[in-house]
Amino acid sequence: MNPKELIARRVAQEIAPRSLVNLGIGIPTLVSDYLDESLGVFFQAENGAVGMGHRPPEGMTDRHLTDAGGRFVSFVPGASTLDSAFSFGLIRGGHLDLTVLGALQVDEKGHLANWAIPGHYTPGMGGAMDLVTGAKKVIVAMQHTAKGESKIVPECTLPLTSQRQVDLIVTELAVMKPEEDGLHLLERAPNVPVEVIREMTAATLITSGEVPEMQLNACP
Amino acid sequence: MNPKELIARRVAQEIAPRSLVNLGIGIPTLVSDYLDESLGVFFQAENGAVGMGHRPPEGMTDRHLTDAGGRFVSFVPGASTLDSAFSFGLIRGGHLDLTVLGALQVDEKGHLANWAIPGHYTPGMGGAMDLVTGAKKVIVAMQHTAKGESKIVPECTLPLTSQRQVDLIVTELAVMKPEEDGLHLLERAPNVPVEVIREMTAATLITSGEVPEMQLNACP
Amino acid sequence: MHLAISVEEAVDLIPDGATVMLSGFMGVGVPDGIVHALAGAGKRELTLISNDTARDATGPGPLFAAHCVKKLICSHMGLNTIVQAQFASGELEVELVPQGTLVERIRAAGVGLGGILTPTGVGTKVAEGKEIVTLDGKDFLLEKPLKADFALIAARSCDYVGNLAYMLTATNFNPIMALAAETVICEPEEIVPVGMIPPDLVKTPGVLVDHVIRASA
Amino acid sequence: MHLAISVEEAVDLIPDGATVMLSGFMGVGVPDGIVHALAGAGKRELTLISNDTARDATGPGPLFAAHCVKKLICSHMGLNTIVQAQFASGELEVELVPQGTLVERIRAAGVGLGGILTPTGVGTKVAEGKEIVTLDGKDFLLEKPLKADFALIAARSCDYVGNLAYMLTATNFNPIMALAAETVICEPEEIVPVGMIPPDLVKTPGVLVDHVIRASA
Repeated sequence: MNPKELIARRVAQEIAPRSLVNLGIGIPTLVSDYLDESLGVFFQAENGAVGMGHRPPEGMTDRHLTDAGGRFVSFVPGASTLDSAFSFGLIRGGHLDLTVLGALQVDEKGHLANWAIPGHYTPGMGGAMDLVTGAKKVIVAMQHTAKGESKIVPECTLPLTSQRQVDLIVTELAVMKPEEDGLHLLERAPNVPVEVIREMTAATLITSGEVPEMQLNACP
Repeated sequence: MNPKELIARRVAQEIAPRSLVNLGIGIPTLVSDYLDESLGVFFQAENGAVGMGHRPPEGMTDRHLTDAGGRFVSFVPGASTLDSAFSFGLIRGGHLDLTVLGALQVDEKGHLANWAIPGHYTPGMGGAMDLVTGAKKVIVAMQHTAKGESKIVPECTLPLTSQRQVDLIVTELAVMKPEEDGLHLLERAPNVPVEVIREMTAATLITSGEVPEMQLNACP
Repeated sequence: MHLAISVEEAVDLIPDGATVMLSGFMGVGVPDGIVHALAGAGKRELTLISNDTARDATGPGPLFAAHCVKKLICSHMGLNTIVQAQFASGELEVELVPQGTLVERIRAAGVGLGGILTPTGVGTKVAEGKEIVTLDGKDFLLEKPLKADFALIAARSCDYVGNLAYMLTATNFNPIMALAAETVICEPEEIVPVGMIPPDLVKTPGVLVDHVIRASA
Repeated sequence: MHLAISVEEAVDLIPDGATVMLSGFMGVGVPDGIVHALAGAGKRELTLISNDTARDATGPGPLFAAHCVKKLICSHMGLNTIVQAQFASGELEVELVPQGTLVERIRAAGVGLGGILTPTGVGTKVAEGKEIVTLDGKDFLLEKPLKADFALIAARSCDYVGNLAYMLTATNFNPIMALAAETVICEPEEIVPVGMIPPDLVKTPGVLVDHVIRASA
């Protein structure tokens, strides 16, 4: 299983039936591929949709129906359109059950940085600050390292996205949860020893007892 | 001409072509009866409509189409529905060209009181505070006196509707305009001498030169 | 997906003392079935948030006639003689809120704003006890969000995931109140299959709606 | 009733140095005809308010390629290499605003609010220089209204009184920006006779729209 698929499969397990979910661009987008459709989950796109579906077949795309990345999508039955104020009303008003986002860095306190590398590249926060501040649950889904450097750090050095602590961090190596006393290592990827995870992680990881392997076989 | 018709006819002259107008309950409602339909004026109802028309014929009413008083109305071609937030967004955002309201009192400074008589009757302000604060132009249309007492007073004794000064006051006796230096008497009703108006008015009225009669004959 | 429940089941969800938003404007766009059932069940000590109190027997009227309401937050109560009498006798506590401020306070709660600044009410009784914020020389009232335990709303059409469509001036407060309560209960005129309401006509996405009242048999 | 004008006439209305809101999201729901005409006319020193900058040749892209923009207020500019280069060189001044805050600031201007309180951005760079208001122990940023001289918007359908209907995710910022500018210019895909857009489908009442672009012959 490639790293991105592993992350997406594990995140998919966190999605509750009938919840409203926003998936960020990149790895988070893949999560919907591993979700049981009978769960009745609605995907929100911050550009103004509840009930986004997959890309339609060639010849059936329409330029009025796109996701937050500007890509063609479809609507599932029961979908609805929102203007931007209503769309962010859902996000900021606590109506979004879950957002899954990528990150440049996450730290031991669960703080997230994902919108600027000062002096190098400043894409802007788009809807990320609203999503992280407003969603009921925030999951970071990202690769554990970038260019060999750990993306999980003692304290973010990049500009923060929110002062709100994220709920869960899922990488191709581990599942981690920020708590009051620090960052807990909850699960490890199949066949990855805890020592390897610690080595690849700049932040201090707290463990209590045996760290179980991710259980991925239940996914569709 | 009865007093209410006179007031409504005079107010109708103040309405600009293609403007968006909100008419309050009572005398203001009558204004639309004296307006040339070719002017293309749109009437707003604060319960959520732009483009309200007259009461439909018997048998053609619908309980989903009512004015702010809960009465059956129709829509003119080009009408639209608004929710309450959008409706008051138009009112408070400065998109309403004119509101015409009744009043319990208006004073020399142009302050209006129309929502409570403490200890006697407190209907509430409904949308009046928003209308008076937000509309581009505010006209008070009311009878000059109530139970023999002048409704135009030196200073309102009833709770104010807004600190915003109204633009014009039209009664069956006179047209008055609040200015920096006080309340100016601009026009008198046909055959009503200035002395009679002064006698019926508790507030001080400023005149400069001859006070002309209202010109009502141009109305439809 | 969303459970269609009976009006009796809906009433059972709402305890005495609850804060209840009720949609509608002068009796139009009100979930009348729930109102009558609540009044019939003899609920007590409700805090009611409603634009107006319509007339004695319309809109929220039956709730006052049955003495269900302890506190009323509204913009207008001039045409309901029972409300006027209960207000005069002190039975009913009333907070009057300008209509535009009322809808923005409800919206603020629904969309996660901590408050809004509005010029409406500055220099009037409405300003009493409120913080004034001066920006660029202009005074504004700081108005706080208003939310409820329950929003009881009406819709023209509803599907089985709770998507709602409204009709003409029966829309009014419904889509805004649907954002601002812990539990949202809708009484639609009809329930249609999923997918029958075009996405651009849905004014309240079903994710906001907790329960839908099915027509009694 | 509203004058349908040509795209050239629309461009002539907009002077150098104007503050212009441009609707759309990643190039969807953008009035592309006006954008290209503005770029072609070589406008200078514009302040542009737009959710994002799409890609080099889409959405507002042509305005940057033609060096029309002095200041940009947006939430995202990561996929437009021209914008990134102009930002890096200092040619382009940029104010980054969280998307939800951006749309609420525009709405606040449009509906007459003096400002809004939002938790988004508290404890981040976005809070720098802004007033913090603490209510019931929670911190909020006081965000101010954002308005423009011109709003350039797109719609699916428009009638001759300026009523607008939008389609699916091409709706985005269009109805909000239509509230918040001195002059609103719409580029619809079609102009239909008055009365052809059902009242419940009109998302922008024509009273908000000043000019409509007619299709070129």
